[in-house]
Amino acid sequence: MGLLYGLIAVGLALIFGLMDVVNFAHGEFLMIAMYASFFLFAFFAIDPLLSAPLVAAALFVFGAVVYLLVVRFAMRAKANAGMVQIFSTFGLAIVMRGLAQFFFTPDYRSIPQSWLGGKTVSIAGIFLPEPQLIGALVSILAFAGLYFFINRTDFGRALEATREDPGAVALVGIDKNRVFALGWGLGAALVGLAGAIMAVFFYIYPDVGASFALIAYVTVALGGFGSVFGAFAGGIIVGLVEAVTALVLPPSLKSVGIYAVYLLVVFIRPRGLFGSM
Amino acid sequence: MTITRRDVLLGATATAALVPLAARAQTSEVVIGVIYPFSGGSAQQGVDAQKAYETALEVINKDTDFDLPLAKGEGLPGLGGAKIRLVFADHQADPQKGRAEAERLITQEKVCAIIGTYQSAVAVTVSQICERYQVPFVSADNSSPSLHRRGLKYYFRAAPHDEMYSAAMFDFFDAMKKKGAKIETLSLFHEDTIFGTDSGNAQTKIAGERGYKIVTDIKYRTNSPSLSAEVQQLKTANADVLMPSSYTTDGILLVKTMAELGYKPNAIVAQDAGFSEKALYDAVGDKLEGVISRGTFSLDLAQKRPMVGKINEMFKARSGKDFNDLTSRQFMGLIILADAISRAKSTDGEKIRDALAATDIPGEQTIMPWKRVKFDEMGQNNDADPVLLQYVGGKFVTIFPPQAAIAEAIWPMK
Amino acid sequence: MTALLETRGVWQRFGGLVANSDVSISVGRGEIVGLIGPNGAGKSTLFNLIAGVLPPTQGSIWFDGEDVTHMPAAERCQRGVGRTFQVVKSFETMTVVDNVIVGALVRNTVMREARRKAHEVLEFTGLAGRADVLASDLVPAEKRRLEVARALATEPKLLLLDEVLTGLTPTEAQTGVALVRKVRDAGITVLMVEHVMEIVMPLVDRAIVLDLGKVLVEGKPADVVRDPKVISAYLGDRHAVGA
Amino acid sequence: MDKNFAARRRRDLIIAAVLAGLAALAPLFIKDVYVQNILILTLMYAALSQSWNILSGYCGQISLGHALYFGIGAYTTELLFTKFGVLPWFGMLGGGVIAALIAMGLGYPFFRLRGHYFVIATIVIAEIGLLLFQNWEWAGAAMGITVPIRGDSWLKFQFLRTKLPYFYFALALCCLAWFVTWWLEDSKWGFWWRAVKDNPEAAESLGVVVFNSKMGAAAVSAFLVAIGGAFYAQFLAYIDPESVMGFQFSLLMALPAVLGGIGTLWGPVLGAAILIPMTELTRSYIGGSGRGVDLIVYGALIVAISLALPRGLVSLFSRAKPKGATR
Repeated sequence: MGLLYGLIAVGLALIFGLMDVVNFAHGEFLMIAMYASFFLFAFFAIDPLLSAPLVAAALFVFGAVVYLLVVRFAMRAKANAGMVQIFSTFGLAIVMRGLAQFFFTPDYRSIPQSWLGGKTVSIAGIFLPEPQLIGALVSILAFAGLYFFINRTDFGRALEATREDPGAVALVGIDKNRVFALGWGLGAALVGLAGAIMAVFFYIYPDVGASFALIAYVTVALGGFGSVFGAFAGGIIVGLVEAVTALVLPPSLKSVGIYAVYLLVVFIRPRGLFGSM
Repeated sequence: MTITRRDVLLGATATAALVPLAARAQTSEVVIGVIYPFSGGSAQQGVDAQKAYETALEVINKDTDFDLPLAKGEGLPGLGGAKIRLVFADHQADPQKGRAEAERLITQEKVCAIIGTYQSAVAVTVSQICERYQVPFVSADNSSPSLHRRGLKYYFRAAPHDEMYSAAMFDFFDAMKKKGAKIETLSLFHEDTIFGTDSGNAQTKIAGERGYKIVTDIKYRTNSPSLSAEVQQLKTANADVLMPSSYTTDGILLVKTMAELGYKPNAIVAQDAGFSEKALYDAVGDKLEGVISRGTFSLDLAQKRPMVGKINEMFKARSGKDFNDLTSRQFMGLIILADAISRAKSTDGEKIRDALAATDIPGEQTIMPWKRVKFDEMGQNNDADPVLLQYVGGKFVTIFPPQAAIAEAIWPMK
Repeated sequence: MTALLETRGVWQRFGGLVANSDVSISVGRGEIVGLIGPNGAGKSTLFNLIAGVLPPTQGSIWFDGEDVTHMPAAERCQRGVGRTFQVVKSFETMTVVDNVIVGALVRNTVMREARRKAHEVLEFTGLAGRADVLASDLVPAEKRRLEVARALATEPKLLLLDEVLTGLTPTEAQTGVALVRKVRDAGITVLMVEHVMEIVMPLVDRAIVLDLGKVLVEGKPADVVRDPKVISAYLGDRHAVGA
Repeated sequence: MDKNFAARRRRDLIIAAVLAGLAALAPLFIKDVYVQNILILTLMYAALSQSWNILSGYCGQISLGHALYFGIGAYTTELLFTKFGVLPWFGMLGGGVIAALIAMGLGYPFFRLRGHYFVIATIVIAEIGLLLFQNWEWAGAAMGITVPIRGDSWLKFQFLRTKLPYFYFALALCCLAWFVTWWLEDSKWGFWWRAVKDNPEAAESLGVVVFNSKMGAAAVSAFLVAIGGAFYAQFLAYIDPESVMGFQFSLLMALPAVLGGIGTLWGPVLGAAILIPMTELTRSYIGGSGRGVDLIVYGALIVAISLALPRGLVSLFSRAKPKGATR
């Protein structure tokens, strides 16, 4: 579970690291991804595991469009830039929920059967559900891919450079908006991947994003905003803390454990575990 | 997907809500307020409820041949055939909004009674407002036992509450034990809002009285992103019966997580809510073979009372779904309320209240397996017998109490 | 009479890096002292230690006869230390006069008094005409001046100026120099950090040259410029000779 | 000297007095309780947002966890009333004081955090508060607290049907929050806060004890919000953790200020006057369709205003003219 939190969070971390924007519609991106994989399953019987790349691609486009339509303008705000970002993405989240309810109806959906659903592997007496195992695997692959991507490819370097000095990059002939749009696309695609995996064992309805959004923010902040590795580590920590707290405290308080760990970490390290800025 | 048909219906009601003046101009019309969550996390329940009330409306306003109060003939005979009009309002699961909408319905839309609300917390504030304005409130589908114990004069609930439901579950356990089943330990699993807390408290109390041992009592955060840790605890405890009180979302996640972690309890006896939702069974039906849920409604009744099947067909035409425990209560709630208004021969709140208090409808004239509908001084109908239903072969069969049962319980579930 | 400001054997280490080692300087009342040195000499660090941004690793700082080594910046300001920032830090969403009022509030709790004081200081610094402009709308030279005005409004005994003259056009620099003199004439001691010697030398009464975290030379500007150690330090700076 | 400034302050005060006077007369013409209900909520959110604005707008410490103080105000009042029979008026003050103390206690660790780390910490702490109350049996846990109503009483601040006392209380609270802001704006604290928001380091060098400034803002802000919470609890006569401490309250306190103009004197009032009626009306008249259209309209409006008018709606009124302390 921790790795999945990490995967959900990493898109957020990427977008933040790239341009200091916290996307408050992140949970809704996840919701859209889950619907996408649900409909691919329901109409074309494509197993979520197979459709994951499709969903990721769709979300890539979606993320880029959102950037071009909304976030681009939010970043241009001359006053109260932080506020504008928070509330424009927040408003966007509400619109997305409304649209989902409008088009998809508020019915609860779920993918009843998939190759993975409900299978369990038992390793040394510990039961590991297969979807989550695969989810973890995909997460690790995605992290490795992303790491490679940012550090080893031209585009990754362009992202990095744009983040450091947009002005200079413009001189070299890189279009800042294009890079940022691609960054948003990439961030959204990662959420898409997470959504496709989540769809296997989670229910889907317009408000589903809300369950994950806060956890995702905490995960990113715990690891340190802007750090991809931090999001990965944050995810694992959140997963572990959740499991441990549920044993010690009444389960209804298990999120308290996560929140407390977050507070503890930032009190000691105000920039999160791996925050560089 | 059945968007088109719904669109038309929803569009129609939306317009109706927008033009109250034009509608009010019509003669002899009785307006009733319906307060549900139409947006937000539980919007689905609101939308389903709307269909149930529209079905009831059709039965009342049109001439139908059912053995229900008001079915025959058009409209309300007591008010010269006046038609009922429903005004829907959205409370978004927020007690404040519920209260504001109730007040708006009473003062602006001039409703003579209000029915609702799904969420118990909203029922608290809505019923308070109704009390203040002396307008009857029919609590169609709230099951929190504390609701009718607040000394309200204008509060009425025809359906059972969670203590009655829980008592029925334990009656069932007692009966099964006599037949030799081993039922000693219980695991409670309930969510942390008012519904789950109430249900958990009721179950804990009765279990103590009747000598059952609760080995785990897990209260979990509603809409949690993960229930793995909780299910692990349930699995470790491995009680004879798992008793969940969960809404649909958590129910789906619970069942899926149980499957993933390889936990198969001997029996699941659920406190309705999520476990009476079609969506839950659509999602994980195959894993729920043999699950038992409490309820007040059963389609099996159609075998004895054919009208149940016919009305269910009417509802299905609108919603694409069978009646479930919630929608049937909603349907019945409006029928009972309309009957009282007709007998009151008035839209005056106090007269309707008195008529409601005097209600005495025999069980045969409902679509429920109840003995009758008769309210006590707190507005609770104590003759609404709950039933236990078991999910077998893709549908629910009634297994308890014996007089309503059509099949023997399959125990353990697998 | 004791010096207004004194540092006694001050060390500052950042991890393995020694930014200041055993720095002891003093600034007398009514002086204009220039703190100069090549890049990386530890000027800014020393400046921040004096202003109270952080406490030194070792050694003590005395102001007006009092040990202020561990006193936070705000309190030092109340004792009479005013400062500017190398990178200007105006309150961008506030008007020029409001910026200055913030400083004036240290000694005037009554708003009316603080406001009067602020206008006085604006007059003094030649910003009176820009009082109602947003700080973000000022040109860079004006922002520098606003920094000085803000610090002056706190009625300091010692004014710390961090490269206020760097990066200005010659005309602007001249105005700046005149302002510093005016400040001193008003009885305020000035300690100014500058990187470029040429600008400060004519202005200061005394110069202290830092190099590699240590005090290299201290004396009259005319002597300091001619000192071979200073010349080699600056040359060394230019030719990147390793130490 | 600086006549413009003094005139502007006086003008603001006069406008406020006129508006308050008009508002006080409103119930003479508006008899519809539903509309009155909207007015009460509008006034309440204006007051809350004004209070939130002190910490987040003026002092720049963006809090999305003010629901905590709202809930504490509500719970303190009702727990004292239902368990110990303490009159709500005292409970209200008690709640305010407790909230202020908690805000200051939290300030110690919190104010070291910057930017998003701070924002998330505030969300998280309110969430923790919600979970604790949700599980606190003595305080009613999820069942909440129902306030017994036994007829109209000023002493117990409860009224069966009439909304007027609630209306006037909300109006008074709104005026109080406005006046406190107005007064603080041209005070040492007001200047300190704005300095801290713009540049804490520079503020520190000018003798502003940044930490204390933030604490002061947090305490005032929390106190006023808690009074609002206590009012809401009395008004609703029923509270449960979700409905007085949920995240939506933190948001609803911030939104009017953001839409109207954050860190401005008039922003919260203006924002609330537009936002609250709009949300109520969209829900009442199109929310019943169950299709989420109200959400789409509501969300789109937030996006549009925050993008088009980053300084908020007040910027429409004051056309880029140079402004003094009152902005």
